[in-house]
Order: sequence, then C-alpha cells, then structure tokens
Amino acid sequence: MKPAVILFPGSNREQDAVRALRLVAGAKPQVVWHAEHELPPGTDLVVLPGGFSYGDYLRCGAIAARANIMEAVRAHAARGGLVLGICNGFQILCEAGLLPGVLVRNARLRFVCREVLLRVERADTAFTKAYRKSDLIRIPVAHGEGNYTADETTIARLEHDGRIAFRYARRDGQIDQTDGPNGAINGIAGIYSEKFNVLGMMPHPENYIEPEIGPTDGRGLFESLAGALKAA
Amino acid sequence: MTTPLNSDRTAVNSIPNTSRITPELVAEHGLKPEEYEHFVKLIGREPSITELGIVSAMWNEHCSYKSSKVWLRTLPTKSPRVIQGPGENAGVVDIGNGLAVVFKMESHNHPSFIEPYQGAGTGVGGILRDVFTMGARPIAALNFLRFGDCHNVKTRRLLAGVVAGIGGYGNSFGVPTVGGSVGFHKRYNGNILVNAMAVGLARADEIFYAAATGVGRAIVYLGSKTGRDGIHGATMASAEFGADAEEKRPTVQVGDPFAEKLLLEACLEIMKAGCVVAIQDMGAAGLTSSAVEMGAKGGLGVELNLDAVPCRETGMTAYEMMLSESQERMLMVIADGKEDEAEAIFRKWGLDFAIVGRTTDTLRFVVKHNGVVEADLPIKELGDQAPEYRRPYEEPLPRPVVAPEDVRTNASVADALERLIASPDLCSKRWVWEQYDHLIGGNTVQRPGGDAAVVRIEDGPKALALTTDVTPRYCEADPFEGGKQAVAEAWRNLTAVGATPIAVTDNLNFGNPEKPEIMGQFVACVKGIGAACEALDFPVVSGNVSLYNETNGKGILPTPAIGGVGLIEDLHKSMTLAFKAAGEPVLLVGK
Amino acid sequence: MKARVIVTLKSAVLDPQGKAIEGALRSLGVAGVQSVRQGKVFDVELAGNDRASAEGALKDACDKLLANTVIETYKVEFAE
Amino acid sequence: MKARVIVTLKSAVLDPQGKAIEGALRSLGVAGVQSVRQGKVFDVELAGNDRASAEGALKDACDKLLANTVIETYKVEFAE
Ligand SMILES: Nc1ncnc2c1ncn2[C@@H]1O[C@H](COP(=O)(O)OP(=O)(O)O)[C@@H](O)[C@H]1O
Repeated sequence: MKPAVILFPGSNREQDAVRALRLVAGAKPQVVWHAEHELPPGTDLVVLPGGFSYGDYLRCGAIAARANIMEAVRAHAARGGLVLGICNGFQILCEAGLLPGVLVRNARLRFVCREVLLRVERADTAFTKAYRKSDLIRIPVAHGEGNYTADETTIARLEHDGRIAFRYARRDGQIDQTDGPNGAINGIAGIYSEKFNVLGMMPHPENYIEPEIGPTDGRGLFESLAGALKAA
Repeated sequence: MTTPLNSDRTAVNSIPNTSRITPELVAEHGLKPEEYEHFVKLIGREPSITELGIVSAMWNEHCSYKSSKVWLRTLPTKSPRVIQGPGENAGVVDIGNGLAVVFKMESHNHPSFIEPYQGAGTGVGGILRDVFTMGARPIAALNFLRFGDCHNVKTRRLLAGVVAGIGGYGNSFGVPTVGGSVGFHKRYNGNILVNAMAVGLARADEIFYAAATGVGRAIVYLGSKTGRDGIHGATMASAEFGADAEEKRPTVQVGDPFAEKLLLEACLEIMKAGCVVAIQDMGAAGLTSSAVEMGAKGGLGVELNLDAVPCRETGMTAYEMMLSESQERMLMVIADGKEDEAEAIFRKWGLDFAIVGRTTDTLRFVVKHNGVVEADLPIKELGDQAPEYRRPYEEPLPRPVVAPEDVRTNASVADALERLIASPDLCSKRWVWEQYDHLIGGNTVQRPGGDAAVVRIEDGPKALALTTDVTPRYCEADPFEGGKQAVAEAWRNLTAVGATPIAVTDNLNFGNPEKPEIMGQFVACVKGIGAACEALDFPVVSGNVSLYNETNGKGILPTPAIGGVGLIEDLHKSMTLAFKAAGEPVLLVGK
Repeated sequence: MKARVIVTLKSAVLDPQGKAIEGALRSLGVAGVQSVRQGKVFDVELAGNDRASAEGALKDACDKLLANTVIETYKVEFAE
Repeated sequence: MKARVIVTLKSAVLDPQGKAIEGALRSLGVAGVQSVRQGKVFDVELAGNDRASAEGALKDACDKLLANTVIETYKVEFAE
C-alpha cells in the first residue's frame, strides 16, 4: 500500500490521517505538498485530509480544489485509483468536481464537534469491506460546513446508484432527520463516485482508531483500504 | 538592506516635531505628568512624537505591569522542573524524556466586548503565538470566560460571538480546545472576561528565547503585513492625522488563523534549520515592544529601518508602524549567514519576510524612516526602567461567614437540585465546547466535561492534565482565601484525573488598581495564590494581568483565573468522573 | 419592497478572505486583478411601500445586527 | 478600474443564514422584515481601463472560483 496524503496550506489533520494509515494499515504514507504536479510513483491511495485549506475563505475547499496537485489527483481517480477525502478533503472533492454536490453551512450555523452514529450503507467497496452493511459505527464530526446538498436529480441518482457511503443515524438505525449534526439531505455523511473509487465523508474515522483515546470504529475504514490494496 | 551600524554612541540632540508635545498629548498617551518627566530626564530632551508613542506603549499597564510587578514578584516560580518562569513569552516546564511543556494564559477582555468574534479569535491567536515563538507546537487550548447577567440580550450576543470566535480561530489553526470555564454575573455586564490559554510541546533543549545575541545580526520581520490596526492615542491621532482617522484606525484587529497556521509551520521549520538566534512575537504594541524586549533582554542596541517593513496600507508614518497591533507577525534575529535559507522557507509558506534592522552594540533603540531618525532612545531604560508603583491599598475585610442554619429556605432537596442543575453557572457547557474542535490531533484522552482535560503526549503513555479555575464570588467575599481556593481547586481537578500537578499560569482580572479597595483585592488574591502555590509546590511559570476592568465605574468581581497543568506518567492509569458500575460504594474524601 | 444591504469591511481593516482570493485568482491566471475585498450582501424583502420608513428599518437592522460599525460600513440600496 | 461582483444563492437553494437573520431581526423588533437572503460581494480592483476585457476577466474569475454554480449565481457591476 502506497498512500499519499496531500498537504494544502491550512490543512491540519494530515498527521491524524498519517497516524491512522501507519497504525491501522501498516503503511508509510508520503506527505505531498499541494504545489507539486505529480504524485509519488506507485501511489495507490490519495488522501485529502481535514483542515481549513486556505482558511476555508471564499467557500470551504474552493481554493484548494484549484491547486496544482489536483490535476494529478484527477488523473489518478480517472485511472480508477482510490481517493479518500475526509471533511475538508470531501469539500475539496466536491469543489473539484470529483464528487457531485456541495457542502454548505451547518443548518444550525455553528461549528459542531461531537461523536455521531453512522450507518454503513454498503460493505462491498474498497473503503468498507471490513464493516457489515447497516453496521452502526461511532465516529466524531468536527466541521462548520458539512451540510451536504445537491439538486434533486443528483440526489436521486446517488440514491438510485447506491452511492451513499454513510448516513447519520439514530440508535435504532433509522436516518437521523431531525437531530443530525448538520442538516445534510437524507442524512448523507459520505458519498462515492460513480466507480466507487472516490469516497468523500465529513466524519473523522482517523480520530477513532486507538482504544487509549476512545472508540475504535474508525479502524474498519483503514483496514478495508489495506485489504483492498493488498489484494490488488 | 545594508544599514550601517550605529557607531556613534551619543544620542541625537533633538528630533524635530511637527506638532508640540503638550500636556494634553502626554495625557492622551496614558502617561502621568511625573512619568513623562521621568522619561524626559532619562533621554535629556523633549521626545519626538514617535518616541512618545513608543514610551507610552512600553510603559502602559499592559506592557510594564507597573501596578502589579511588586506583588507578582512574591509568587513562587521555581521547582526542579521549571526551565523558564515568568518573563518570557510563556513558561517552560520539564516533563521528562527530553520534552518540555510550554504554556501561558492571556486576556482579550476589552476587544472581545467591542467585537466578540474577532476579539476572542485574536486573543486565541496571540496566546498561540506566545507558545510557538518558544519553539513549541501547540497541542491544546483552553479558555476562561465570564459574561454578564445571562438574561440580557447583549450577554447572549456576546457569548455566541466569543464562543464562535474562539472556535473559528482555534479550529482553523488546528489546535484542540479541550477545556475552560464559563460563568455569568451582572458585575461583568459591561466588561466580559475572555482569557485564553495555550499549551505546547517542545524539546527541552530546543527552547527559543527573546534575548538577542551578537552584534550586527539581521533582525527579520515575518508574517502578515502591517496595517493601522489597534493604534492607541486615538484623540491625538485624529488631530494629527486628519478627519478620517476613525476610519483609518479600527481599534479591533481582524484575525487570520490561516496566516497564523502558516506562520507556525514556517517558524518551526526555520527553527529546526538552525536559523534562529532570538524570536519574539509582535503582540500588543507590536514592533515597539518586540524590538525593545529583544534588545533590552540581550543587552544590545537595535536599529530599525522602517522603509523595509511590509505594509498593507500606504503612507503609514513611523508612529503608526511602531504602534500597529496587526496580528500574525513575528520579529526574529537570524543566525549569521542563514538569511537566505530562512527567507526561502518563509516564501514557500507564502509569508512576508523582510530584514528590517540590525543588532548594535550601542544599547540604543534607533528607528529610521525615509532616511530620518524618528526615535533614538536608551533601550535598557525603555525596557527595564518603566515606572513601578506600590499603589496604596486597603486591607479587604472578609465578609462574615454564613452559617448554614442561618439560611432559610423552604425548597425541597429535589427542587434545590433542579435549580442548581438549571443554573447557568452549573449547567452543562456542551453548547460551548461542541463548537470547539476538541479532538483534532487524535490525542484527547479526556474531553471537555470532566474535572480536567487529558491530552496524550506524542505516542504516550505520558499525558498532560489541564484545567482553568477560580470562583470569583469567593474572591469577592475573602480575596486571600479566594486566591488560595482557586489554586487548590485547580490542584484538585488535576489530581482527580490522576495527574501530578506541576505548574500554573494565571490571568489576574481586576478593576481599577488606582482605587485602594481594588488594589487591596488584588494584593490579597496574589498573597492567597502565593501561599497556596508555596504550600503545594505548584510554581507559577507564566501569567497575565488585566486591570481596569469596570462596569459603570464599578469593578468586576475579582477574578484571578488559574490555569493548572499536571503530568500523568501513564495515561492508562488516569481516571474519569463517570460512575463505572452499579452497586459500588461511593466514598467522600475530606471533611 | 425589495432592498439590498451591502456590508463591507472598513478600508483599513484586514480582509484575510479577500487576500486569499486575490492570491488564488492570480495563480489561476485571471488577468489584471490588483486587489479583492470581500463583503456581505443581504437581500431583504420588506412590507409596505414607503421607502423612507423602509430605509429607517434597514438602518436600524444594520446598526443592531447586520454590521458591526467598529470594523464595517454598510449601504442600503433599493431596487427600482 | 473598480468592479463589484455579487454572488447570491440560487432561489431554490435553502439559505439557513438568511433565515436566522430574519428571525433575529424580528426578535430585535425591526419593523416589516419579510425575508432575508444572504450573499457575498467582492470589490475588485483591476488593471487597465477597458470595460469589455475587465468584464471578461471577471466572468472568468466567477466561473473558475468566485461562484459555485451548483448553488450560486453571480452578477458583475462597474462603478461609474
Ligand atoms: N469555555 C470552555 N471551553 C471549553 N470547555 C469548557 C468551557 N467551559 C467549560 N468547559 C468544560 O466544561 C466542563 C465543566 O465546566 P465548569 O462548569 O467550569 O466545571 P468545573 O466547575 O467542574 O470546573 C469542564 O470540563 C470544562 O473544561
């Protein structure tokens, strides 16, 4: 497994991502500066980490989406390479057009940092094989703009194609319509690209991997990636 | 730039002023007549307007601690662990394994009242800079907040703005905000308290200090550009600089957490590359206090060439540049021959970098602009010989102790409990700390909501415990006991999570020290804090004093906030406050 | 009645957003951009048809909430 | 040359910020406010004096960066 973690000015969870890839997937991630034009040779997973790239000024992720390295990320995705965008990374993927829709301000207009329950919508992708379908996992969110929205046709297509990766759920497994952290449409917490090789998600699995710190439900995502890339 | 060294050691005889230095002008700069006379005697002539601005910045309460210094000196500041006590940007304490914890607390009360979001945000920015200037990467932030009566609409707006501002800055910068305190009382109606604390981690043998060394070394300006932010002497300024002065001089700065994050990374990189001899952040009184402190502490002169200062606005005068409080800026002395390497690192991060001066052997602080000497002052006197007061104070009379049997109530225990839980001071503060990213970094072992926050150090098993405490109404009732109690509470909160308390920082928020009863509160609180710290072997390694906090002429409750830091050797042995199982005995310790 | 309120930072106040956008436009090769300052616009729908009283209400809104005059200035415009 | 770009949310897109402001204005007793929508304004300083080429550059800026056309629309105005 050869992951590359992209560092934009203002990224701030890149070390959290590196630690998760190291501890859970046994990888030695390379940190790649946004101004580069190429990914390190052999890169098989690109991670866009959390943070406030360019201060999230203008719109979250908007300026980072136009960075040099994004051309290489686009090409990598087009070849079927795996891309994981977490939080700001998800916002960047949407702004770059690698995923549809957009993340706008939380419905309550406040930043929110708390643990949420996520329902795993499918367990047959490179990102989720270590989970079971409909598993409820505990993962924290930490964002001010995680309210996923898109036009009706886009949402309908995402739903129809099974491209919702995770939804904010209640304890009984139902979608959290009222009390979700951010008001996202249909409780959407993460989505896949058409070929299921690009995943964008608001919650932070990389912060829930060590028993010393808290729950470890985030490990499954990195274990899945390790498995998928070993098999490949 | 090739400014020649200031080789002639005699001061200039005079620097022409366009407008006269009148007593009114002196007063508008916050200098008492006797302070001004003292200054004139020191320099042997009438000061220039720029010099007046410089001395007013250096000798104001905030920079010089002139009312509090004599009392602060009574606090215990040493222990075998203490590497650096008060006097630097932050305190430094050894935590073993070659590591040190670097921390400090600072107030941003007034700006937060005027513009809560930006005021609180720049408060966080300032304290983070204090910590990373010393070579430490910030690993946690806390905040201590007091607001007025919570039924006021104004209070709600202030609370919402301050909390959003703290989150807006800390979350974007990328430090977990793991704890703090929020309280309400009508005595804060017109003067809220916003105290921010930052905690960083550094290698114990790679701490950076403000004292400059070496003659002829480059003094470098780093970070964001200089604008007319927060310049003091407003009334004078409007006379001197035209009618649009109000528009030109916002008294509140806008923070740029993004620039600060870049500044952090660039500073740590440049330090690692061995480029830095001395470093000081430009906080209040920006360029003035940073340059003077670097020189005064290092026993060197400083010559600045303001033509090289990166400015955001055109036509800035020397006076304005020296007093600007623009945020996200630093001053550094660069190691010989390392200028290019340092510059390359800063450019990579997209930050300004300019050589704005040199160290000299003259012990004078010389400021040049457009080829003209605008200031030429003795640097030691400016830095170290600020006036110091032993202000008159009244010994506070502790309020009589209230006996439980004298308190009449017909509330049932259940009703009383309900009222307690519902009171704004005691209710859950989740609404507040959910707006702070308290998990970033992946090291937050205990989150807000417990007795103290616990943050893992690197990959463990060590961890730090962090808390901020004081109960202002105790300090009002009996300042000495209240001061003691604040320290004891911080100590208990740390021990309750299994930590050994190692040191404290403080933020002493009081009213007008020129009133003997307020000064009396201050003195007694400091004595109480000192007594408790002494008894507990809990040294004070950094802190901040905020005076003149008043609402309609009446002082706030005396509020000496204590920030406590404890060390946990093995985080697996730390404790949380939740009951773990049914049927277990509950013990009460103490009487 | 429709009105538009434009709130901008006073000219001497630092505008970190504008600065970041300026840099981004330059690096995207948009020609000739010298400076960018960002502000807010509020499109407000008001009851009634009396321009003067609407203007009063909006000034009130700005002073109370929409702008912090310590760092911002505002302007009220009416659609024809 | 000075220009102003105004970016607003498409009318079908929900504007929670505008809603919140609307509510706040009502509770502050500002009279007659029926609805509020919030947008952004960019005051741009451009080199040169050619209005047509400036307009081109700004359209470019909007399409490339200033507006997200999934949810927003924009308008370019020139100062007289
Ligand atoms: N401003 C704040 N920022 C972050 N955490 C806070 C803040 N205020 C309170 N908390 C957290 O909420 C919990 C309870 O706070 P407080 O009521 O002051 O408790 P205590 O009296 O036990 O110190 C603590 O864990 C504290 O860290």
